[in-house]
Amino acid sequence: MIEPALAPLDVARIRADFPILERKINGAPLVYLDSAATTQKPNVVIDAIGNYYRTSNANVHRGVHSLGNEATDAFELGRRRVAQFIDADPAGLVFTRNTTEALNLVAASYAREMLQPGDRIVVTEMEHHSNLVPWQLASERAGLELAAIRLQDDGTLDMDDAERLLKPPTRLLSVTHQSNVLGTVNDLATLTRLAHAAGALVCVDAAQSVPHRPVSVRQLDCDFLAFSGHKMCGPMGIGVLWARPEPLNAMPPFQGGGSMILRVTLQHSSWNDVPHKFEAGTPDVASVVGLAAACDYIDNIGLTAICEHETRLTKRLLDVLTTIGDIDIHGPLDLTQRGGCVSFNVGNVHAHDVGTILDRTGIAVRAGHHCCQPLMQRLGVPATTRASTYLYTTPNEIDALGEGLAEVKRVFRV
Amino acid sequence: MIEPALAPLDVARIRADFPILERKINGAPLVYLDSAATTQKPNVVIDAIGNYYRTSNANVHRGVHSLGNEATDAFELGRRRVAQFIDADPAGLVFTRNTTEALNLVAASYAREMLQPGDRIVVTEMEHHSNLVPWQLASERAGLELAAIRLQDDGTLDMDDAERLLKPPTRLLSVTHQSNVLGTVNDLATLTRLAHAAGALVCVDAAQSVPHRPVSVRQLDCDFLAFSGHKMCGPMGIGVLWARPEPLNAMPPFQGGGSMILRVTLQHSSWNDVPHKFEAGTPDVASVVGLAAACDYIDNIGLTAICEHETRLTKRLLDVLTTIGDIDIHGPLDLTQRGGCVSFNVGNVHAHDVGTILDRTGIAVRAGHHCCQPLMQRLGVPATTRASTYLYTTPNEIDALGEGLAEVKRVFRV
Amino acid sequence: MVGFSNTTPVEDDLYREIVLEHYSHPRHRGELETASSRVDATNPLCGDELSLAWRVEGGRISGIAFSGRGCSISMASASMLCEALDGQDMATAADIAARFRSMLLDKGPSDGLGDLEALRGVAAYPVRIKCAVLAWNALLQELAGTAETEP
Amino acid sequence: MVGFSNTTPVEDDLYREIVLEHYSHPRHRGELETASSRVDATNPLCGDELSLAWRVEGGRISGIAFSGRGCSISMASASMLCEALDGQDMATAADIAARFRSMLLDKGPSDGLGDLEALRGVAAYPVRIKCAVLAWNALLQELAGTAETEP
Ligand SMILES: Cc1ncc(COP(=O)(O)O)c(C=O)c1O
Ligand SMILES: Cc1ncc(COP(=O)(O)O)c(C=O)c1O
Repeated sequence: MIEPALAPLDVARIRADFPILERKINGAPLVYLDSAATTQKPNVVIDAIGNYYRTSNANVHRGVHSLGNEATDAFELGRRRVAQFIDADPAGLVFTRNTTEALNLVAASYAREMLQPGDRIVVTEMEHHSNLVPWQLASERAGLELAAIRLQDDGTLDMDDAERLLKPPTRLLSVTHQSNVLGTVNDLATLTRLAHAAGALVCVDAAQSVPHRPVSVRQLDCDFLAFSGHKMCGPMGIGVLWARPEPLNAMPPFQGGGSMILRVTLQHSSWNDVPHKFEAGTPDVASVVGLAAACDYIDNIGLTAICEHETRLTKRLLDVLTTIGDIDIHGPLDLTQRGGCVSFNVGNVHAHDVGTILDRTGIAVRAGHHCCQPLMQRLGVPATTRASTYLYTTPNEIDALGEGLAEVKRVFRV
Repeated sequence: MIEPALAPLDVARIRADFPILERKINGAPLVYLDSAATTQKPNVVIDAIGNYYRTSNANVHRGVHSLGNEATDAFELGRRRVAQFIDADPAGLVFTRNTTEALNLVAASYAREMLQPGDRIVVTEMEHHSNLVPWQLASERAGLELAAIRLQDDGTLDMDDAERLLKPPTRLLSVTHQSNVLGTVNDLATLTRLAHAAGALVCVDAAQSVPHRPVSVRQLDCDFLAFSGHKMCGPMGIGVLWARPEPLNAMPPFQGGGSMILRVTLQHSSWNDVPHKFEAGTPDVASVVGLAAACDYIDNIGLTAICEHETRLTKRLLDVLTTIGDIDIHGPLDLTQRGGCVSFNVGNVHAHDVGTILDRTGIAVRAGHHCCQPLMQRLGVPATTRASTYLYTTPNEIDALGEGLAEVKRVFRV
Repeated sequence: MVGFSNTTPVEDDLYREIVLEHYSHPRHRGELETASSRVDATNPLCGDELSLAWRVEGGRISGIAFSGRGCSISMASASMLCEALDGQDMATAADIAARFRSMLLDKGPSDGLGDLEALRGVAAYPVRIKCAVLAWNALLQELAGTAETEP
Repeated sequence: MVGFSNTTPVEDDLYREIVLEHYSHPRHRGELETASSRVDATNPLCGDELSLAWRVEGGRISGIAFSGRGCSISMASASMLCEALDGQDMATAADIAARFRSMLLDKGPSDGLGDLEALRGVAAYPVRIKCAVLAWNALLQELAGTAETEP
């Protein structure tokens, strides 16, 4: 049975929801191909933040007055809405600043506090610094071993190496769902099976997957999952750690302060229930409200449709890059193995020069190490140029990128 | 020479800047006397956030494209603006989520990592849980001693006890500038002199002072200072840790991830310069922009004028409470020793009942332990009612509170 | 004269006479030395603290008491709980508890709840509902726990 | 024909001929075994890495070289730096560095800067200024350090 293809996105209508897309950059219309770094925000999200401050702003969980109650309701409804977005129980959903903080929370309260010297943590060669440095800090301080699953030349993980490493004394695998450089979507089903069979927990860096494809923590069967609001049409300053109840209940607090306590004396304290135990101090209620609005916005359009749209764009992007010539594409070319974020190098032109020339005609791409220095070393390049798409990206913008790259070749005589 | 009194604030004009103040609560106009928990936001702050998302949103510190550059400029200009607000060098200004995270940063990266077993940390009996629990966590984990300066019955610190405790092996004093329950403004000059003479550093919880009176870290001569944007007309989700360069440079990172690194390999990393070393992951640029707008807004009105306004309101509030009778006021009555936040109990009516009755006529006060359980124990009450003022508070609102409290007495036959 | 003259104040919808009466003169307050069940409940955000203890003999509650401190609603509710459940068989006790919760959380009917009906007004004060159900939740939790461990 | 015919492209304001020429054929690239000063510079956010080494004899730079990798602007700037400073006395070297920085950061005059003037266009690209001044900042930092430790 063939799945009926979804109707293509009405991108023109979607674009009208994003006021920044009307901007001109250096006299040209903005072509925003940097959504993997942060996405733009639709009016409904911007307005949700403003409306919260204009009508219901108060501190939460602490008061008997009506505004405090409205703010608390908005906050906890937001928690439920975001949990629903990843098919999770809200009791396991902890709000953090971003993916980075979510991963640091697991590294500090689980790896550093609950693992034993000699235990091993496994990551991969394609990890973002945010899914590497926290484990380095925890490993150094708690005497843990840190190992990385090797990458194959096609930009996918070496599953033999995974099998070798996902054995005792491995206690935790922390792996990205989708690479922010290569676009590779990792085979989490196999990795999770191997890790769990070895008695290790699985932490998923979902910063690049939750915004772009349907993600269910129940189906993934992972133990921890981290992502950022700002990469999914939501506000900056809000991220999520979801965790299964067993590790979450057992873990000691991450930060101490208001809201996370049950009873406090000058010398000792006891802790509130999860998820509150991990949310110290005044939370960013406005951003939670904004993130819930982003979930509504995305779900109204449909993640499956968004994912199909991005696949079509990625196909066009790969075609354009191949047609131009003298371009090294990093990461898999098979569209079933990747998402809509493509890194490449133009001849031996430095990525910054590529980025600057593109910016002169309004095209925003990322150029640099993308917070993946070990991956750059593995690829043997100092930096790459990365173009990344989202629901508001049009085929014309991909073509504009092609023209810009032709100009790069002209200027640098590649 | 008598200081010329400043012109009183034009509160009617100020109130027009705060859209939420037009709200009705249970049919009555909102009387917001809970600014110590979080303040309301003027249009300029709400609009600054919206405008950022509508025109310049991008990730920072990572790109060569124009939007990325605009966002980075906005972020770093925001840092300079906020540093100026507390008379500080921006290189020592670290953005955090809130006061709580700022204090946890010092507890984790300074106390836990740099102090030795047996070293002593000193706090006070009036601290907010956010300035107590982080030190408990660090002390337990690093074998430190934790002691608290006693409170006198008038709600001020026992300076003899301070002198006794601020001796070796004390290495750090962490103290609130202004109590969020008692309103007490502590004598930081003396405390800092004693601590520094003993070779201890001084960390100031300025959550309740920076929003309400001019604060200069140079004049305070402290080593660390923490505060929250949401308590000073700014957005939620953004706070500040300022620190002197010596401890800040010496401290290991707090969280690992993007932006805080210099060079990363799979096994080891080195760190970026301060303040970036302490800012892992995508920061909340929009909230920094909003906080900078809040600094402008407050400075345009003038902190000295705001402080005088609050002093006048506090005088009226203390008079009203005294006139009503059967009310226990906690904290100093001398206006030179306190700020505009007053806690009290009405007969033996529970604070929640007080809060509920006031809320029925639109009056929002806080009722509970105010995240100060040890102080509640010291005061011998389970909870207090707290009324707190800000630049938009009017004398009429104080009078409305008085009427509400008379109704409390009537219902409960006090 | 009910609801007619405006010189007689209409009764407060939340702080009904009978609620305030239970608050100032709580029934069954104290310790129950011979308790067969005992349970603590706290509301960490408010600071309410409550202990409930009861004795079951021949399938009936033959003694019940509470102690603790908190707001008028949580204390009056605990006092009324003790009065309503003392002497009841366990099935009836559980049924009353379920109907009381339903009255507050789902605005369900209050028939046959007696004095407890006086707490109906709390339903209009969302933040106070957790005060009113504090003792009841503790009771139901303990009953559920007992039910599970007994065959 | 300058600026006249639109068949001859106007020179790129950033990637001037001479800049690209220094980038593809850098001068003084390599190691300087007999260096008296050596300094490293990195731009962590871009990944640019650069080493600069020079030898001072009789108050003059008698040899200078750079190595490293980075974008065209940082590499061309380092190449031009070496060419401009080789053989200069220390005061002149510092003066050229200061004027180069001023040209980019304060849009100051470029008289007498020779080839370096070709980098003036960078001033219009704020994010790239740090690429252009990378080698120069390293040099000035080292000179300042030396000045402080020498009487
Ligand atoms: C795969 C991946 N992990 C982690 C992060 C870190 O996200 P944030 O900066 O929002 O913490 C990013 C984005 O920067 C990412 O792409
Ligand atoms: C004195 C004091 N310290 C710390 C805090 C904690 O602030 P935040 O919740 O913004 O981290 C507060 C406010 O809640 C406070 O009043």
